[in-house]
Amino acid sequence: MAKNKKPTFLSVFLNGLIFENPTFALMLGMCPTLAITIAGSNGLGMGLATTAVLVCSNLLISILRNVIPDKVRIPAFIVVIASFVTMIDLLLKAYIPALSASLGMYIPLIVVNCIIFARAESFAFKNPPVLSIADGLGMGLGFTFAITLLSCIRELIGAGKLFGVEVIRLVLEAGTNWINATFNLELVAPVYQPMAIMTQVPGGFVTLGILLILVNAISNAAKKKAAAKEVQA
Amino acid sequence: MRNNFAVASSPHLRSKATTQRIMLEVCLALAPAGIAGVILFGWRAALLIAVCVTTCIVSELLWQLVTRQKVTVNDFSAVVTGLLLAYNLPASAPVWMAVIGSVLAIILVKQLFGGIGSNFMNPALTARAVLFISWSALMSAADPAPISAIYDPIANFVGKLGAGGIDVLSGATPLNALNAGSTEGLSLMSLLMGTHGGMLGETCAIALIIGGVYLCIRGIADWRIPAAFIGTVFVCYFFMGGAEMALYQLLSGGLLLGAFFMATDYATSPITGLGRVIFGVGCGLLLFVIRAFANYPEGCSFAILFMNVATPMIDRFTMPRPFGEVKKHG
Amino acid sequence: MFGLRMFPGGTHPHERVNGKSVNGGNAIVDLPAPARVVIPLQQHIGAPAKALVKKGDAVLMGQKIGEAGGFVSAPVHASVSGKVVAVEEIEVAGGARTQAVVIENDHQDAWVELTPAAHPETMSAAELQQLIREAGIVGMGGAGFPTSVKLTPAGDKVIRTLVINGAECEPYLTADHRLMLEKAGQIIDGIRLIMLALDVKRAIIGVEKNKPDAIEALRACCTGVGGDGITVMALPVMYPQGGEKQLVYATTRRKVPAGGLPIDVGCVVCNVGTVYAVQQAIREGKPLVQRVVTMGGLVNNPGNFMVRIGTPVSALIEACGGLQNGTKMLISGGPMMGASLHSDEVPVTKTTSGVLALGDEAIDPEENPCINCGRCVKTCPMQLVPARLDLLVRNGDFDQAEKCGVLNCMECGACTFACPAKRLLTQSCRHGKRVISMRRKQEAAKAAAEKAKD
Amino acid sequence: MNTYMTILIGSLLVNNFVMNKFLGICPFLGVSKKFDTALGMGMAVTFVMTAASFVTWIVNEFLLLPFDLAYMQTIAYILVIAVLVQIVEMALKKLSPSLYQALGVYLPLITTNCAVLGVAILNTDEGYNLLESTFNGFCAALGFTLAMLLFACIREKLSLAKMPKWMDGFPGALITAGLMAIAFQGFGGLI
Repeated sequence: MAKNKKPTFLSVFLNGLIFENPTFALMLGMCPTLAITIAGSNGLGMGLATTAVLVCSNLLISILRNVIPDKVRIPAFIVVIASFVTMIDLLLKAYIPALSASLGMYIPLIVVNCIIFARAESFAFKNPPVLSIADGLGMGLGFTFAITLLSCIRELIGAGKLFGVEVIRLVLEAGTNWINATFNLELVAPVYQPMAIMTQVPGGFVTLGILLILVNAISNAAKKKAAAKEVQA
Repeated sequence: MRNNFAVASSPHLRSKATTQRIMLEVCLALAPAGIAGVILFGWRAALLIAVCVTTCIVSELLWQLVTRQKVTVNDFSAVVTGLLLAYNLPASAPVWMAVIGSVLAIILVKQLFGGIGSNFMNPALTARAVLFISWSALMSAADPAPISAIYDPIANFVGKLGAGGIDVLSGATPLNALNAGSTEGLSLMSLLMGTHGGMLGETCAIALIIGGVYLCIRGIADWRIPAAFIGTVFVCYFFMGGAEMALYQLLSGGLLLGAFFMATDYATSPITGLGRVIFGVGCGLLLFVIRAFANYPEGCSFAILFMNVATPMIDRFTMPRPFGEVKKHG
Repeated sequence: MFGLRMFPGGTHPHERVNGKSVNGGNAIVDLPAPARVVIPLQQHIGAPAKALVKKGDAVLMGQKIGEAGGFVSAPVHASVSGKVVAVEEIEVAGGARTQAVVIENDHQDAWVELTPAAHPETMSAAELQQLIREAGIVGMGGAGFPTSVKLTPAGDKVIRTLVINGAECEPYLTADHRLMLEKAGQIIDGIRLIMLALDVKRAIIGVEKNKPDAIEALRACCTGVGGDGITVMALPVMYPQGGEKQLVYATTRRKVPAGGLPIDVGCVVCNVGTVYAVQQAIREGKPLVQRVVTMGGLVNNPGNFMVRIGTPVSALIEACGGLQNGTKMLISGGPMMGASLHSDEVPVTKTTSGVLALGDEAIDPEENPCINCGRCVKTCPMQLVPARLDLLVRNGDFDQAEKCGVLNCMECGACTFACPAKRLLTQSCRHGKRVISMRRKQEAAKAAAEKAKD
Repeated sequence: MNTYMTILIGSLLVNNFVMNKFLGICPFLGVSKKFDTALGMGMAVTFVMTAASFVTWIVNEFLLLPFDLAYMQTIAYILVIAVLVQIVEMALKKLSPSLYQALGVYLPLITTNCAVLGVAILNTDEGYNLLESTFNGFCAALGFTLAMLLFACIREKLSLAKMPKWMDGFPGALITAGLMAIAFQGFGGLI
């Protein structure tokens, strides 16, 4: 789609967000994707923190791309990324201590999140700053979207909540009340028994696996459709 | 002159054994334990068994229809899975849990990996573990179902053969007491007859032994696995607490059910004799470690599951040398 | 049973043969020579024989009509007297095509001049080997390896024991059983002659213990005629007891090395049928022109027949009163390792130990997924893991299959027989072996071509 | 002695890096298709993690803490690890070419293996001493290798099975890992 055209801010951004989504298409950054996605807020927080680091590191590396010698680029990337991660870490500790506590050691581990490294190596080091920001934003938000989605699924089934709100209980109660009111019954609302394994390790692996199957199915269907269209044209 | 004879590659003779027959015989061997469960725990046990078996069959059928595969429900493997899962539930388990467990066992553990023979973990056990981790309170056997009036006389009769009569049924699995180091309130007779708390198919040791020995004698289950498994557990507990303790441990919890029926699951145990011995010993050691030191009072399912995971590795390292092949090193 | 000597693995295919089809009691009957015989020039392993006759030639019974085409080869003789009507290509058991001499029978049964050895005891080993070679004798158990080659020890290999295969482990087949019973004296005599040709002092006859009468008959002859050094050993009934390596292990407790031959552990294995042919060749001067064939399965009167080489299978079926309804398959050999016949015009050869008519039970049932039960591992006499080899071959991973020992497979069929999922395990292994040996040949050819370039 | 037993069981089974802490997932999923590559990766990781635990403890104790630079922990550790991997790579090349042949390809990947940085941070958080840190690094790496080898064997077996096509690659690997993790749950509370 964007292959033949010159890359623009928007095309690069969308590429990261959708077509080359770091989680679903590139399979990068699996550790945080699986480890912290037990609550929607965790996913969102981790995603935004990673986005921030990604945008900053992409920008800086893109600016410095003609200064950094090719041979020492890897250590240079590491220093740049680690500095930003440290900043974010300290900022979170100071201003959102609850999130910082629940993400724990996975914040410093953003350093070794391969998304950031991979984008620095394969995009920011070769492209101008504006495009690099677009790439960072797109990739970061794509990652945020993916892990927030995963978090929400796991939180909903595993704890019956969404972003800490007991959604299922509320829905069940409201539904029962409505039925009771409409049909003049006195039913007791069923109690949702959260499936705790979803918030544990096996749940993480399996949910992501099933999500990937679905995403692949959708993208394959889309590709087939596109191919069919091309044939028609 | 006749020119139309069928042509095929040798051999031209086949044994009578079929997958279907094997699975049917496993069902048959499982029957005594199920009947005992129904007698001991009442109609809820029968209900759970029916629900599990039906759900397993239906989910396998639907899955194979939806994914347009050959329908193989007639091989009875789904029935075996359903029975085993039901036997691993407390009689008090809610029906929806049985349904979820059965669907997970068939779809997630078995069919996603290619169906019968391709799964690397025992479907029933994995499903049980998922239920156990998710809803541990509902999965503990502390609260057995009320015994319905229909079965009361029989249950009473069986109960009186045991030590404490029917009241024992309301107790938790004997492992809780055993692991705390006491055999108080337990008798070997009650353990054998199954008149104590536990999962609905695991309490009656006699029924399990009858079924298990039948499987071993018929050559359907390899005797090496239960022998190595039970033997290892016995030895471990013998050195820990003496012969009596060891005997009580053998007859309590899911050990017999696991050793005879679940550890011997073909797809998830090694294919060679040596591998099967290693597998059995590994199960026994892990069961001992988990029962004695870990959170869960019942280590059987996790011990077998872990050895399931290790099975491909065991298979890899126990490949027999072809007849006449000389050892290359040493 | 554990007291008896056993090889690892094995199975019991007899369980599928109902009593009616077992014709152990039927004595050997001479089958009248047919109006025309078709004698393939390749009835053995090795180079095909070269035709010595052409269309129109008159031949006598026992006349050499094809001479050995190389060291590993065997001559072919006319099994009737009469006129050569054609030398043409025909199809033999297993579907291979080969040249064959077609002879119109004049029903005279006029023998060529026979030259029996007067005093074989005084002859040298080499002279005896030459007699056996000229008689066109090959392994009659089914493999068809030229016997004279087997009896000529290569290099520094020392032969200590002659092992005689009287196991007859294939279900249905009783040809060897009857032969041992009716020609026990000749067989023991033959064994002594082969012992002379090999210059060995010890011979062991391995017989499955479900043939007590044959064991008895052989033992009686051993002591009577002075068969020093000959032992008759009762072996457990277990398929494939008649496999070369299994038999050597069961009788001598020696393991033939993987990829090796019995001679590597100082043994030579001969079938009882071969021994009988050797005895006939040396004592009577008769070349190999007939053999005992079991006709069994879905025929009205199953039995054992002394059949001229080259007789079409249809003549044999006719002698048994025809096929029963429901016959789906014709097998040359036993049901476990025999080749299926497309047509009943295929001739009986030196290696045809039996012809079986089988019904629906012989048609391959539908395959199911492997359930990992391990029955194939338990039965494999070569201690392989057929289920794994099957998967590897089907996935095209021949290198891994070779590493797992697929080349050791002797295609005995025990795994396929035992498999409850009805998988074609032996067939997979056979395919794997074929592909691997083809690749090796290609590689060798390539290497040779490159060498030639340099 | 008890501490070490706890560390051994804890890091090997109970808190297995892959099966319980989600550390080192990328190599776990990426290089586990064949047993041999999994073994190579496992050995390389074991080597680096043990060494990294040792060195980062020294860096923390004698550099970061005395100069009040604890907030520089992340940067310091990751640099130490990167340098360490480089040194190990060069040393292996010189000292044992055969080992380098076996492990060389995996070494560059290890810098961004979060298990290495993870174990360093964990050691600091737990307040282990030098020996405990090193031992913990070694055990955690062994746990990683164990999980990896088990997984590789399962994948080799599954590659011969008739899995649905859409289970190929990552989805299948993830679900397989998920089921494996269930088995590892049984060790909960062992220490």
